[in-house]
Amino acid sequence: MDRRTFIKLTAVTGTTATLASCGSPENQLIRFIPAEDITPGVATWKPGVCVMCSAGCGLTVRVMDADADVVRDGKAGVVRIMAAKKLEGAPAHPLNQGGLCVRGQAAIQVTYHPDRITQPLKRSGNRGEGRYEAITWDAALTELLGQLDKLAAAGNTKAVATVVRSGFSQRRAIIDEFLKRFGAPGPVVYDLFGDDVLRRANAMSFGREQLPTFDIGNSRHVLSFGADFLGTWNSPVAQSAGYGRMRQGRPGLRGSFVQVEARMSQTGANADEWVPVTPGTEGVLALGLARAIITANLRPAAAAGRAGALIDGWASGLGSYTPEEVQKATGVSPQRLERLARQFAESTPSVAIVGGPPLAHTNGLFTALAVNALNALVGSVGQPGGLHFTPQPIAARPLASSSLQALSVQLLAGGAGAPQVLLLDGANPIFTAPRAWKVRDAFDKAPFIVSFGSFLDETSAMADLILPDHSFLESWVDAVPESGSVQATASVAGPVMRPLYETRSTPDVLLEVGRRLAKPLSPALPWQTYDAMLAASFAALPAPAGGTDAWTDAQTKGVWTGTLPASLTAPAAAVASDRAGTAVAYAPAQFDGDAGQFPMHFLPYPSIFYDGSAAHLPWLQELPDPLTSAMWSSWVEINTATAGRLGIALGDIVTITSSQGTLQAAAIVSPGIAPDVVAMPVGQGHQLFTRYASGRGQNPVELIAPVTEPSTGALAWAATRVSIVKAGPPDGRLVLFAGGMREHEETPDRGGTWGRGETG
Amino acid sequence: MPKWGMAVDLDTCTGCGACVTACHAENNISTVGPEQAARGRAKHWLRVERYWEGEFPDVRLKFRPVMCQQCDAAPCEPVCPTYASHHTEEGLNAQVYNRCIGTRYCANACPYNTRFFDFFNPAWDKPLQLQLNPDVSLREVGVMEKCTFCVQRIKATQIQAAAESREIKDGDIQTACAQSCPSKALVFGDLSDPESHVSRLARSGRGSKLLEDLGTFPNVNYLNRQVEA
Amino acid sequence: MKAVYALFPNGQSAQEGVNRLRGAGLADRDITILSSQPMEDFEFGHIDKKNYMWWLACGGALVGMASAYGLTVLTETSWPINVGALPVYAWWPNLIIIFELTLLGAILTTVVTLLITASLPGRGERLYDPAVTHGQILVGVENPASESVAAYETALGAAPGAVVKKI
Amino acid sequence: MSHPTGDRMTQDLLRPLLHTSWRFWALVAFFGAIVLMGLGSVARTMVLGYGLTGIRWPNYWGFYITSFVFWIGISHAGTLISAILRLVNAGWRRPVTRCAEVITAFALMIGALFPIIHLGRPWYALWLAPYPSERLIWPNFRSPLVWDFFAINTYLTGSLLFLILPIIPDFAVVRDHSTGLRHKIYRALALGWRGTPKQWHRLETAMSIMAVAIVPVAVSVHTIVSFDFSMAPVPMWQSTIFGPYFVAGAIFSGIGGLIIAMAVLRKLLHLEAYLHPVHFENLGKLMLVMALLWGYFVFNERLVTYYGNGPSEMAVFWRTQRETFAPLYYTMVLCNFVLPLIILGIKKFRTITGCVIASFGVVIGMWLERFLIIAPSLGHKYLPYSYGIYRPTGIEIMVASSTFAAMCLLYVLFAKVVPIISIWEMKAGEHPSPDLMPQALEEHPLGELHL
Amino acid sequence: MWLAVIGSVGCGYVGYPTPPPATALPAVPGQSTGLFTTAHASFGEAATHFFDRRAEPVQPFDFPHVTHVQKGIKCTEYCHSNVTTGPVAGIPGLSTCMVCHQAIATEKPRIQQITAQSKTGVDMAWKRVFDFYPESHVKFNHAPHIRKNVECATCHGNIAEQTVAKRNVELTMGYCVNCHNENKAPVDCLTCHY
Repeated sequence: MDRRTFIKLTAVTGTTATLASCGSPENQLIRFIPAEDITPGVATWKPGVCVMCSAGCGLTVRVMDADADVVRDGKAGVVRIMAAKKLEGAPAHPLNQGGLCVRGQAAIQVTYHPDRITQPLKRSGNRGEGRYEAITWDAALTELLGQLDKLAAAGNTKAVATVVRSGFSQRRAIIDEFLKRFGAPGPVVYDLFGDDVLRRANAMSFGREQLPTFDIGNSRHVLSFGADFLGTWNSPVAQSAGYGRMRQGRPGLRGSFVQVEARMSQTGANADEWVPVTPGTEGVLALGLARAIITANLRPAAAAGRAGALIDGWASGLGSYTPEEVQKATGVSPQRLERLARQFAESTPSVAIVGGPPLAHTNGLFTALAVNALNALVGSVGQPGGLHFTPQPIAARPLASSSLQALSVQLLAGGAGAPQVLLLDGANPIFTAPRAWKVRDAFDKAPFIVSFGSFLDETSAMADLILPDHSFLESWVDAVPESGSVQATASVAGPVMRPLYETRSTPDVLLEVGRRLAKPLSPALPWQTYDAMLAASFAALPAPAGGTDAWTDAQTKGVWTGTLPASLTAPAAAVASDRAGTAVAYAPAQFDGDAGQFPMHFLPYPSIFYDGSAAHLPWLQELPDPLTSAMWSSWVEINTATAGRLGIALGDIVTITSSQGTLQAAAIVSPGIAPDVVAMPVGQGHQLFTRYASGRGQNPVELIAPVTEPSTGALAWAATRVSIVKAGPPDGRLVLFAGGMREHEETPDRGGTWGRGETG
Repeated sequence: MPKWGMAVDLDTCTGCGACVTACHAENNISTVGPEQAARGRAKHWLRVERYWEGEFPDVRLKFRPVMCQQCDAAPCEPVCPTYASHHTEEGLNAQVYNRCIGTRYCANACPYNTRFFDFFNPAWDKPLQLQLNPDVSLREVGVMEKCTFCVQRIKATQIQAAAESREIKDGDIQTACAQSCPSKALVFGDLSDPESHVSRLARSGRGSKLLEDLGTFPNVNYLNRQVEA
Repeated sequence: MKAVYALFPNGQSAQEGVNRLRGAGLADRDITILSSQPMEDFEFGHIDKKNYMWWLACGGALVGMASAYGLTVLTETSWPINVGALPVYAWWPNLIIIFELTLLGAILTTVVTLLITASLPGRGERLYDPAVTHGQILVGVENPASESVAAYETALGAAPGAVVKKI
Repeated sequence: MSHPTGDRMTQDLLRPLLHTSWRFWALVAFFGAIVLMGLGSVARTMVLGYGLTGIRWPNYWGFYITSFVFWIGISHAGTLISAILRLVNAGWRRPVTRCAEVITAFALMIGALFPIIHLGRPWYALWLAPYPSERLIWPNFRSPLVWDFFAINTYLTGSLLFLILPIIPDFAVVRDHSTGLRHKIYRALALGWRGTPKQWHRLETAMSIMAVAIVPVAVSVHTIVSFDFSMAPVPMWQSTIFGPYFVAGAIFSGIGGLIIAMAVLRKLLHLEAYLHPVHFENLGKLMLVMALLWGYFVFNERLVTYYGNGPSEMAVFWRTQRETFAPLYYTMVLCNFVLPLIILGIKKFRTITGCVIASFGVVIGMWLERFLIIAPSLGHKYLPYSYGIYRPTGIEIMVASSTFAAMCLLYVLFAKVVPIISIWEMKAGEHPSPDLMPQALEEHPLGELHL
Repeated sequence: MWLAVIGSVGCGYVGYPTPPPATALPAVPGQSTGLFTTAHASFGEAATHFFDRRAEPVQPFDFPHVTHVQKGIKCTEYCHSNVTTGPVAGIPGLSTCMVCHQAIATEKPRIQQITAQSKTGVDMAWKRVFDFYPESHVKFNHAPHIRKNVECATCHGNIAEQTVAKRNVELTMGYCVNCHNENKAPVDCLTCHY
């Protein structure tokens, strides 16, 4: 809110605003008869499911009465509703066990967001411009049906493309089923920080093509390669809960934790030992450790089994990973390597975690396999305190999906083969995909785009038709967590409040479309509604101990958890035959841009906005970043020494250039980053994403080169080189909450340096 | 008569900031926007302080959640000319908004800087106000506000317990921050009950208090981070 | 009213006028002396010097002290509120209040006594002549007994530079 | 220039009251405009919110409290000095006392406004006063702000009476020299003063009693103002030296203000015959003494902090010595110590002009001193994460500077309705003629100030 | 002090640098606008609140409390039942009225009037009679008082004999505190203000 707003709203000092249960005596608006019977001032608690990321944590939602502004047949007035007031972690949920992360806490602002789309919209301006006019649901559905029927009539049902976010749920299953039965290809799952590399690696090492679950709570030693597992990666709340137990949950036993990464993440900040390594060489370090363990006869090489066999030279004792070689590559001294190896092998149960930047290199798969082998070597796979795989119900096997890059190519190619109808659900690829993929131009070529999103962002603003979904608090919602719990888990919850607006639950919309298609789906979708579908899928699950049946129990608890009968469990992934047997060797990571022109490694990392999909929530915008305490802004992190060399001080404006483009942002000088690395949080820099995020900060994705990990085609988002120069003095675009950076002055006689990094 | 207190385990705190957002959600703390935030008006009753130690590559980071320490000898109380800031029998450092005339003296006296002033009337873009918690009053312009140990939760539970004529068990009352903490680094409870979780933590060897030497007698115990031998 | 008085250019002659009036059998309290400044250098300037204002001021101070003590004690004990672990009735801070109100008491009493004893604001019609503030010194008798008026006139007129007036 | 006789005196001193030139209206208009702007700014903040000022977390006091302390300090010029001079019966005080006491009265009024202006909710300022209400709740007598309330009230009441009582005879003078409406007004004001020996005695006794009473009050007031700071556990605030430090500083800045005021009056009202170089010289010497005292206190404060080397204290210390506030800090030292020492220490410079220059320096320096006590400490309290630098905004600068205009305005108006030099006291004291002055000085370096 | 200011400007001291504002967006149809703020609407309102003046509430419909009480309906029975369970007594909406009145006394014209209105979906715009201005930050909870058998009349006066409720008890802080003192109830500020 700018100053003018403040002046406006502080027209007269004092206070009149009153909350629902106090009732405002001056309220002259019409009061409509409430649709539900309401006990004012008394809170009730209902289960919910968090949809902010793919983890699928369980919620307990506090519901209380509130006065909502409504317009009924032309008359503006207020009506008393039961409104969600606060989201808390569900204590009984196996994942988050009562806790909830920042994004989960702030998720409630999604429902009440002032810029939420309240009704079906038809594009009236140019694509991406964001100008729309309101239409009725009938008109909207007719339009969509028209498009689909046209394709069906032309027998070109393949020309429907869908883009969705990662994460699995029955909701997603409905989309998949709809597409399959319509005859369209499976949806494109795009997620900037996607973990396809790790899934593939796990498939090869352990036969499970999914993210691992870490039993950190029972580990004695955790060795993490770049994984921000306490912040944003995988299932952060579950992992944080485990971390808490690992540290202080067991009397007399405190687990230790070593983090290997080039830029200190929020997770790394908690490590007992922080090991900076050259980007792209984490795998080398892992194998260096493995070799040290084997040569010290702490573990037999064979113990690694299949995971080891995948590594080139494993059987022959990893000759090329001698401490000296490792030091050359990674910069970790032999002594330290030795110590880390002993620590890892001796303080069992220990577990190695890999994720994030190390896998975002051209050799990501190798790194993942190396760490897997390390885990296998110390026998932490499937053991308490080790690495597990959450059993997945059969239903949770997503359709094979093509890549976003491919889709973009098809669209740009145009012609008959190109998709004619594009369905968007949740994903914002235009913001999160590298420029070089030309996603915007591609979408611009798509004849007809439908978005089911609740907000106008860079991508949904391309849509010709917007069919807004309910908020996750207004509709049925479910999630099938891929990881985070040793036992199979499925979260589900009914609506906790009535829809505020003229929105419709997307699964229900698809089911209705399916029913109304001229050429019916074959076979037709068996369910009338989303909740019917949920009921059916949960009914199949075994009833929990003491519960009547899985469905009713799940509805009251908000979660089903237990052991899956073999009939329902998805079998181990058949490893891609082309790779089976063939061992993977280390190849130095390839970086875009030549080292002379672009001397620095560019490290975009997920911020508290994750990949930017949460940047529209004011609470998150004003939440001081854990490491920098920055609010409402984006910044560039640079090593103290490097900054000194380049004459860059806190808040200075710097220009960063990569082969893809250039951007300017404020610099934050930090001791917690390697001298040859420049880091920047992803999430800000939206051109169009509600009043809170639009035009705020810079989007580092625009600098990312279209380098991919060859075997999976996943974007290697950490494989870009950049140059950095000072562009000017601080201009106030960097807003910091904190004053000082250090609690104690290291050198008392130089008292003059107290309070370095003053705000303002 | 209970004596409310808190324990903060710096060894399990991961600095994620969930507690901060939970506090905003529970206590109707308004967001002030970038303009005001740049002028140092952002309100965070609970903040996670972070301090760098050492230089690259031997660098460490320290997180420390700081909320109102509910001091027994609170410097903010005697300086208030109108009793807006005073001590309750339950050991809470109360801030009575309607009595506050905005001298801001209490904030100066507070060594922890956990008191925040409302520079403007708070505002919410409709319909964000539907989220506001009716159990917590909205602070208008010109008053001081600060962490209350979620007194509304304490009151609600006490009244409920009285209605059901039962004793309040340890853990019945949780502040929003303690409730939300993923790694359970924050523990709230009754210090007058020697068996309560918080009391047991307070007695642990790692316990210390923030700026203890100022003689404020805080009721928040910080359990120091254990460093590898 | 009736009055007979003379205006003198300076202190000496005024003193002489006063003395002669005394000679004419008038008591000091019946002689009106008006000057535009205190006349410390002359005997007549010391008439009515004696007063008890200091004692009254002290009394006022005591009253102020007592009321301050009462105020603090009563208000703080009527609704005891604990702040910063200070005693409900804290001596040190309250001494400040007591000190201030004590001196306020003294000051106010002084002013009141001044106004009363110096009969300010003046009531009724009294003998006065604007020439006084022009530097003349007025010595005279208010409402003299008619038979002795002549005597006073001569007495006043005898002093050098005296201008005798009568109303 | 010969020694003015009683009548000439009356004429000279009444001239400003009886004849009004266009200059008067020009001044009133000029200062009035600035004051109105200041009031406008205050109203604006009250309506829109305190956020228009520059204060921020954690630095919650700024220009307003600085101005408060500054003006309360200036107020120590008058009553205190004139009271002391009365008690020691320094004859040279006679032309000085009233313009001094006027400064006190107005400076106090202005200063006392600030605690109200700076409130977040000024409309509740009444809650500082002890009055029975249905809420059954009273002010907290343990709060320094309530001490302020009582101290300032006592001081203001005392000073006003101290100023007004000796004016009564002068009102009588004006009464007898004026006609028409003015005559009626002054007759009312003169309370029927006649000038009997009794009245003179009572008046002088009253004045001596009040002189005795007002001195401790004056000292207590600024001590209590210093308590506003030293009672809070803030680095470099919690110091036992603050009481005397503040009092000394107050008198210091007070004399500065007084000298400036006298010089201006002397020029504007052509009072050369009454305000002689000796008065400025004597006050100048007083100020020199205070400058040395001030330097002594600052040295104490700084040295103890520096030697003690407490982390939080040092944080603030370095703020002022080397960092953000260093420019202001050294300006202060220059204005408060170096400048007065050079100008007032060297006899050649101790002229009226010299004294005035030094006084301006002191006034500026003392304003800075107050600011440098407040801003650096509040911005650097203990936990470095919560450090923050205060930056004033236009509104605060406007308000703070408008108070100076307010002072001038009130002074101009006062000089228009009251003889700015006490006529009767001038007459009462044997006024030494200028040509005798030098010798007198040779013998008694401090003129007639028998200390 | 001017030197102070100039000096300040000199070292870039006055005023804060401001971050760039967010870009303006095209309006999307159907999105709610406006701000919810604690600011007073007008000076008049501010003044009335400051002096705690209350206009006599004008009800849309003369609800006869007395008739219902005479019918033997307790205050806390149907209409204000929330008091027993929760903090808020609540003013019953039309739906509550219709619970009984779709059957009872349907022939009466006024009953027919409310029946008609209830069909429009617009509720009675009741004005609160007993309330605190937000400035007072009072968190009053009925339930404990009911449990301690405090008569409704203690704070709400003889509404049982009134038709339209009148505010004939001034709920000042003194009123509450005295009662609390007499009954040994807590007088801790946080009892009511938080």
